[in-house]
Amino acid sequence: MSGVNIQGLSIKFGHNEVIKGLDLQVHEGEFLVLLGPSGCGKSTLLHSIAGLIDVSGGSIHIGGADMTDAEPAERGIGMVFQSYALYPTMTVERNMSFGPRVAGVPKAEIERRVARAAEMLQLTPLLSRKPAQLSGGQRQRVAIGRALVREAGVFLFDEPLSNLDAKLRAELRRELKLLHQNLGNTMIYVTHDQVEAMTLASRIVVMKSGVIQQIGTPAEVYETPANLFVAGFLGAPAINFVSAQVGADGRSLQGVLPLQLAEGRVKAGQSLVLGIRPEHVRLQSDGRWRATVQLVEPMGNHQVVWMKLGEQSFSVLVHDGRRITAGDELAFDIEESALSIFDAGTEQRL
Amino acid sequence: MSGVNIQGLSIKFGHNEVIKGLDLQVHEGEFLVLLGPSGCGKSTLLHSIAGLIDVSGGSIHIGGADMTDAEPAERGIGMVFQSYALYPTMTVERNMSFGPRVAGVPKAEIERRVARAAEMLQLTPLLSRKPAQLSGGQRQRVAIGRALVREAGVFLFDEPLSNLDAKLRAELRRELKLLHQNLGNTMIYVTHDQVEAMTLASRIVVMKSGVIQQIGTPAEVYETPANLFVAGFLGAPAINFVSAQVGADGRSLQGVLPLQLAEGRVKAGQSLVLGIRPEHVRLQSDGRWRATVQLVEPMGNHQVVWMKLGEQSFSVLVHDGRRITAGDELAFDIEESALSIFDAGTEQRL
Amino acid sequence: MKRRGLAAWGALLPLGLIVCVGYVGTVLWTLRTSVSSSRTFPKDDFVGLQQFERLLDNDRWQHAIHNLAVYGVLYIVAAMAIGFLLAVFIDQKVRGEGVLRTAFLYPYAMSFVATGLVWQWVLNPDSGLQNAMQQMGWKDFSFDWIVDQDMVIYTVVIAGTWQGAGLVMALMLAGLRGIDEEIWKASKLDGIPTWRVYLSIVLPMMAPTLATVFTLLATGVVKVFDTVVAMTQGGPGTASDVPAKFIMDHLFGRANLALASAGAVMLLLTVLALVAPLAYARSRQKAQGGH
Amino acid sequence: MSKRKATALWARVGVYAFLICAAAFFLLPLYVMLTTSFKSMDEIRLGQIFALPSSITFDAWRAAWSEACTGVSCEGVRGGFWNSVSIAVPSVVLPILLGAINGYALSWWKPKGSQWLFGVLMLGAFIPIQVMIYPLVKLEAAIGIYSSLPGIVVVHLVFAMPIMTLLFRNYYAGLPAELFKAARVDGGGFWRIFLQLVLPMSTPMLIVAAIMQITGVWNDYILGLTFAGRDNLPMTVQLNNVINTTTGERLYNLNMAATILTSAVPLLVYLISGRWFVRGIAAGAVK
Amino acid sequence: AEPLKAEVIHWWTSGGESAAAKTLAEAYKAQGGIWVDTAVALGEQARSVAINRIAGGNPPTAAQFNTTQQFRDIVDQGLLNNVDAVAQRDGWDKFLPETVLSAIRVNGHYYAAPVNIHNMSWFWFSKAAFKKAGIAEEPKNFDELFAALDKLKAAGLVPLAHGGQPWQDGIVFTATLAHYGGRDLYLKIFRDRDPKAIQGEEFKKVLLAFKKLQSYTDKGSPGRNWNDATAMLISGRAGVQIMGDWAKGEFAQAKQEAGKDYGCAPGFGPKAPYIIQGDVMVFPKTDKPDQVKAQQLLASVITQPATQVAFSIKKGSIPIRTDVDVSKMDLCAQMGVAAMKDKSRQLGNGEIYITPDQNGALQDVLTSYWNRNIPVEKVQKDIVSALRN
Ligand SMILES: Nc1ncnc2c1ncn2[C@@H]1O[C@H](COP(=O)(O)OP(=O)(O)OP(=O)(O)O)[C@@H](O)[C@H]1O
Ligand SMILES: Nc1ncnc2c1ncn2[C@@H]1O[C@H](COP(=O)(O)OP(=O)(O)OP(=O)(O)O)[C@@H](O)[C@H]1O
Ligand SMILES: [Mg+2]
Ligand SMILES: [Mg+2]
Repeated sequence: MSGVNIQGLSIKFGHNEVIKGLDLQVHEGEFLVLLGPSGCGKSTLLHSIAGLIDVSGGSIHIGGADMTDAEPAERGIGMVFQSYALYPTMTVERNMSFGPRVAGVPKAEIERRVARAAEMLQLTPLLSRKPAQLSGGQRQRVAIGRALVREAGVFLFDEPLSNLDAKLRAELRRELKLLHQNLGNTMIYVTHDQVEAMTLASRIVVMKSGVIQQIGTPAEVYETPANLFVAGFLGAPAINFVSAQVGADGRSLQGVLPLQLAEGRVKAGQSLVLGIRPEHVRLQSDGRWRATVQLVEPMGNHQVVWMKLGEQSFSVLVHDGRRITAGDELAFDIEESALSIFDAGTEQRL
Repeated sequence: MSGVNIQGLSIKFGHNEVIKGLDLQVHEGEFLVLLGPSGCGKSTLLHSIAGLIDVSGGSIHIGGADMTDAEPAERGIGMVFQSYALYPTMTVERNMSFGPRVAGVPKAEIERRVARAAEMLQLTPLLSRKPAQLSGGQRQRVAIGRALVREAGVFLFDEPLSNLDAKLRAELRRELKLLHQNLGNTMIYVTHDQVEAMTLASRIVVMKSGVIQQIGTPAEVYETPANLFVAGFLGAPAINFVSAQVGADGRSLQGVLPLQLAEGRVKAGQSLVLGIRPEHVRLQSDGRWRATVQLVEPMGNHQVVWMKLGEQSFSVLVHDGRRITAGDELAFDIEESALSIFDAGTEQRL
Repeated sequence: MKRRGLAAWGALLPLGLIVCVGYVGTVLWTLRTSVSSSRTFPKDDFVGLQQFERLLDNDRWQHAIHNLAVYGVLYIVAAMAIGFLLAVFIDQKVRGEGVLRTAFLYPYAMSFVATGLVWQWVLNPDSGLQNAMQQMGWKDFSFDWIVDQDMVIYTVVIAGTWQGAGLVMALMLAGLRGIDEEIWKASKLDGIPTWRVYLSIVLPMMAPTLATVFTLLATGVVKVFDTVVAMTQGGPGTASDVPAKFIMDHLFGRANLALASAGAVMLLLTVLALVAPLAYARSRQKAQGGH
Repeated sequence: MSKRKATALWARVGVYAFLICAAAFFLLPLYVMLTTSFKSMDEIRLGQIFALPSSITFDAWRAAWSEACTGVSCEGVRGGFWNSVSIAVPSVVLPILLGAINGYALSWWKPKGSQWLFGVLMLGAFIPIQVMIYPLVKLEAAIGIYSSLPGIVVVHLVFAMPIMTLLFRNYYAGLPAELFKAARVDGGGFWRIFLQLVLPMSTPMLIVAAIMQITGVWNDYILGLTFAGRDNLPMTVQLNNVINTTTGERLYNLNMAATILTSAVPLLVYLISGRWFVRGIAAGAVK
Repeated sequence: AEPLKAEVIHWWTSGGESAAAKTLAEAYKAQGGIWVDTAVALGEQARSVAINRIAGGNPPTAAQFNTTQQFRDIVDQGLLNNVDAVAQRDGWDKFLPETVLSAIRVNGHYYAAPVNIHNMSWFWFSKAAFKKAGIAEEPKNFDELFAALDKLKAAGLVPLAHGGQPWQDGIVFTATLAHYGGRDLYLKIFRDRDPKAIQGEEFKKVLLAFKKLQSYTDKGSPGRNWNDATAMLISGRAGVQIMGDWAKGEFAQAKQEAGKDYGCAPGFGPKAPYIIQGDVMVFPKTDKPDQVKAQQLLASVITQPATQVAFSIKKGSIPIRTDVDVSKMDLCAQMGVAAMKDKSRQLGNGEIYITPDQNGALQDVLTSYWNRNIPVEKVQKDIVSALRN
């Protein structure tokens, strides 16, 4: 079992620097989730950890040893490719068993591993099919299976559940978590699903354009985002941003949401952006502010209410089944303790 | 603009019948979402509507005309493939403009459409790249763009947003909805994301193993699932199923959740399965039942509490930030009006 | 569906014409000629299967067919193996790829009339390799296959492979470069040794290329002629004779069109007998589903 | 780490060692040809084929190119050069194009019954071409193109068809089928898909096909001789007149020089073809 | 008047042959024609081109051919113009050897103009090798030949330089049959194809002698070109070669002189048969008056004495007529012309009597026999069936 230590990593495609001097320490046995917008370099980072692309600078240590130039096979890594990369001429069973077979794992052991992975991934009836005869989600599961049977020290998962239905995804999420708990290997996991990120991660890394924005536990990243980008990136529906100006007293805020802050947090005259998550807004008749409902999105177990606050939209999460319709004027209040405050210029958290 | 009318459709791969006598009427201008577990035949259905695979039985009418054997190009469809199928030798721009160019759309118009789609999909800086130089999510967006510029009467989208981050996904979801409202074309949309399904669909079709289980509005499907499968398939966290036996009086239920039902709904001695969505369980000190907490999953804006009820796990959605830890014994109650009742034998809703 | 077929058939029209007129036509003509008594010119009399009887009676023909089998198997195996190896090694991002590729391919560009002569010299025990080695002090070195009745066909294999392996390499190289890079990455991660990747993953993925190469070589084998003529003239004696040389001898020098046609027909029938079961098996497999 | 580098180095050494050994084997006959071409006939008669020439003379090369007698005229092999070019250009381009179209139609569109056409064609590839010459002469005479440039081009087309078609058919069969589907949804017709999608993806095969076809046509002798007509005789006719004889004397130095000179064009093509052997032409197409 | 254009297909493509062809072209030009040259290497090839062009309706004016049975085939098909007019005017009957006449005359018509005469079974001796082996005189009969070969062998030289290609094996056979078996047996075999003679004791002796010659060849002989064998004589590595008169060209190339550096003999003794093989020109059928005129002019030019001498000097053959000035010709050629003067020595090459097919089948049998150990009786039987078809 081994941690991964990345220092000053930079990767270029031609002139396009995709990873820019990235430092990252993944602890042994950690479940690290990579989050970031499409094209920010997550897959590239995984590929470089696996040794599949040449780095243009920096170093990668795995389990304490410098692996910057090591062969992928030497790194003790299992990986699920975003594009699956299944062996098209082999059956599902062969796809999964090929690696261990070559590695000389005893036959019985291979069979056991494949059977277990297939069972877990619900692939058992498909073991003798070729990839071309599978549906998208089935292919993805084969890709997961192929990585799992390797029982490597470090697993790299690149959006492994993106093409699965919610139910299966939930099951596999649980299985992966169990697996991780049992084996104790290091996991680096790319996902776009925030539920996945929240439930699986011991820490979350948020990236943007090849640069790490914040590293922290799910709660830290969600509740105390380091900057505007992280705040806006996490959470669905997204956090509400409201501009505000600090008054002369250095406490009271001017703008559409006048508030009083604790002393010393901000400077007089400073331009701020307030981040308010929709679930921290309460619709209550004695609320301090009022706004008009623009749109209501029913979501099954909750509804999202979009209100007009000044010039901008403001979303509120409502959990009770009360009927709200567009045009209603409602009073609301916010939980000030959960408020995030950012400097409008540097976009950093204050 | 055109509706799609499918009758008695069946499709076989070798001996494997993937679609089994399927009837489906998609109204003009409707936004139909296909849901179903991995491998149930969603992609196959889309491909057959597009005319890309030979059907072994049944008919497909588009806009009133029999299109069962028509060329794909004649059907007036735009499609996003689950596997993207980008033209590898063409730039992003050419990938998108190929269709309209073939159709002889004037140059200026093509440019306008491509520019608009690229803008919407945030692809503008990538227009001159080849697919091999794109990230997974970028490729997926090109695939969407290629379909959009066709401005066809029927759009077939096969998990078009699966590889995008939540933020972009939310934006695109909104854009697609707007687009649909403006153009009024028919959409058939496969997704595994229930939020997508709920927010976009005018109707949802739930499939299983090539057979339609239920068709209805999102609310119908979510609140009154036609059978156990549909109930279990929708909702995250999943619905709780509890077995029960109707007592001799034909009203009172025996089992871990003793309840009284309205008269006439069930027969004495009948075996039932009760479906209770986690959000319909309230933790309240005066609750009728008690159970021990097994596991708490914090989800950012809510938490999922897993409790032990008899032998099985039972999930509860908790929206306030109260601290709950494993081992607590809590009282709860359920909203009986939202209860789904199924026959344990036929698995159908009662 | 119907329109779809129409466009494709339209495009296949020239091919259809070529097949019907060029191939079916000439095959029928050859068939007709083979049952006549034509000499320098085709005659339209009918002599039954007389030519075929003579053919089957002919030692030289029998021997030629036997040689063809030996040559065919060895040549195809050797050319494919060497061609594949060369392609694999050239594909290792080596320097001077262009020069190496040309070095392996140039034999294919040279008229075999001259290169065959060079091979004849090189293999000749008096002037060639054997002599050179013995002069260099390697007294026991002996390599005189080309003058040996039983071994001469193997020298034809050597020269044929030398000539054909380059082309195989080019084809294989094109096939290799078509393999998705991601597959390579996946197999690297799986820790599969390179040779094993080639053998178990790349080679199966190149099945269409292999089929092309095989067919190409097989047609070359059946028609092999220049190589033998330039190197051995079918000798010593008729030891390295091949059917095409037999046919050509009768077509031109011996002015026996009918017998030559009968030879061609026999050759074609042999191929058909080898190919038909294969094609049948494949079509059955397809009909039963799967791909 | 250093051990790793060492093994990598050894692997590298192994690769080059293999390639160099193989190249040596392949180049041995060329060495003999070259040294022979620089020797005088007196020296050649000594039968020391591996010996370096005692004194290098370019006479044979000069003679081969422009002086050797090949009948009444004494122009060396250069005489037919432009004829060869004018035969080669259409006889290379047309079969490749037609082969690509056929392969594409056969592998992607698969019209009903086309597999039979292909089967017969492939069988035809096994007929020795010499057998087909006489009926083809009659045929071309009947339609009036015998002994002309179109006549030889058509013959090359006929004989190239099996291999060219096979080459492209199998190549296209290996491309992701989803692309075809996408193109059809995009409304591309047969030709549009071919020209704009398929052809650009064909470069490696186009190059292989070009290598084969240029070599075949450029080196062809018997067909050119029979079908091209007296005014279009290709270079190889001169080459064969230089090097082939039963009872005439043989000037080996001249033969070798003439042979190498004649193959210069295909050799040049081989040398420059490399940059089109591109890697991963379909990369990024499908997941 | 317009010069008469004549396109001629021929296979005189090597250096000496080209020079010879040029003498024809020049002579033709001098007499008012234009020679359009279509040279195609190798007889078989050139003949098949000519035949294909005739079949395709695009015949040349004239084409080189051999006086074999195949020639009779195309005559029978009515594909040739005759040159009776020229033959009568120039009086071919008077100066052409009977063997040649009978070859070109079919049903009383002359269908070809003879160009030259080759003898394909000369014996060549290397003086240097003979000296090394201590042989004082060139052999005068077959027994002496064997004795000389033995001595050469003893001296560690290659006794018989031979190129092991079927047609060369055939030449050795022809020479053995004519000079060891004799004229009568030769005709019985080739002309009469007499099974009794073939199965007879006399012929068996010929076959054994033929096979014995094989034992004097070196190990590297199979597949060798004839000129490589000649080179062995030139360099003194080998003593004897049996080959056609064109071998002179190789000696000349190496600046060796007949009588001084090498010896030649068309056979043994003053009565030895002289085997005739002729190149001829045939004239494909045409109605165009210009072409017919060109054909007749060509036929006439070719057979004129001056053309004949000029041609033969370059070609290494001998003229078709004996009424010519031989002083400019080399020693061997003079020997040939002298032999030709004696009508009783003239003997046709085998191909004149049998069809190419039979000839080929015979060659197959002989080359197998030469290269393998086959009982001579079986060979006799095989020859019977080869010549029967
Ligand atoms: N070529 C084929 N041969 C045999 N079976 C196939 C073939 N293609 C698909 N299938 C099977 O058909 C079923 C339906 O496939 P389809 O791709 O329609 O599923 P899907 O609903 O789109 O699944 P997913 O959500 O995983 O993409 C699957 O079980 C799959 O294994
Ligand atoms: N071969 C290449 N040449 C040039 N640019 C490339 C190449 N491959 C990737 N890129 C670019 O590098 C950036 C990072 O790509 P990467 O695949 O790592 O993104 P990602 O974070 O995995 O995105 P996604 O979530 O969409 O998969 C992208 O902007 C992409 O366009
Ligand atoms: Mg990615
Ligand atoms: Mg699918």
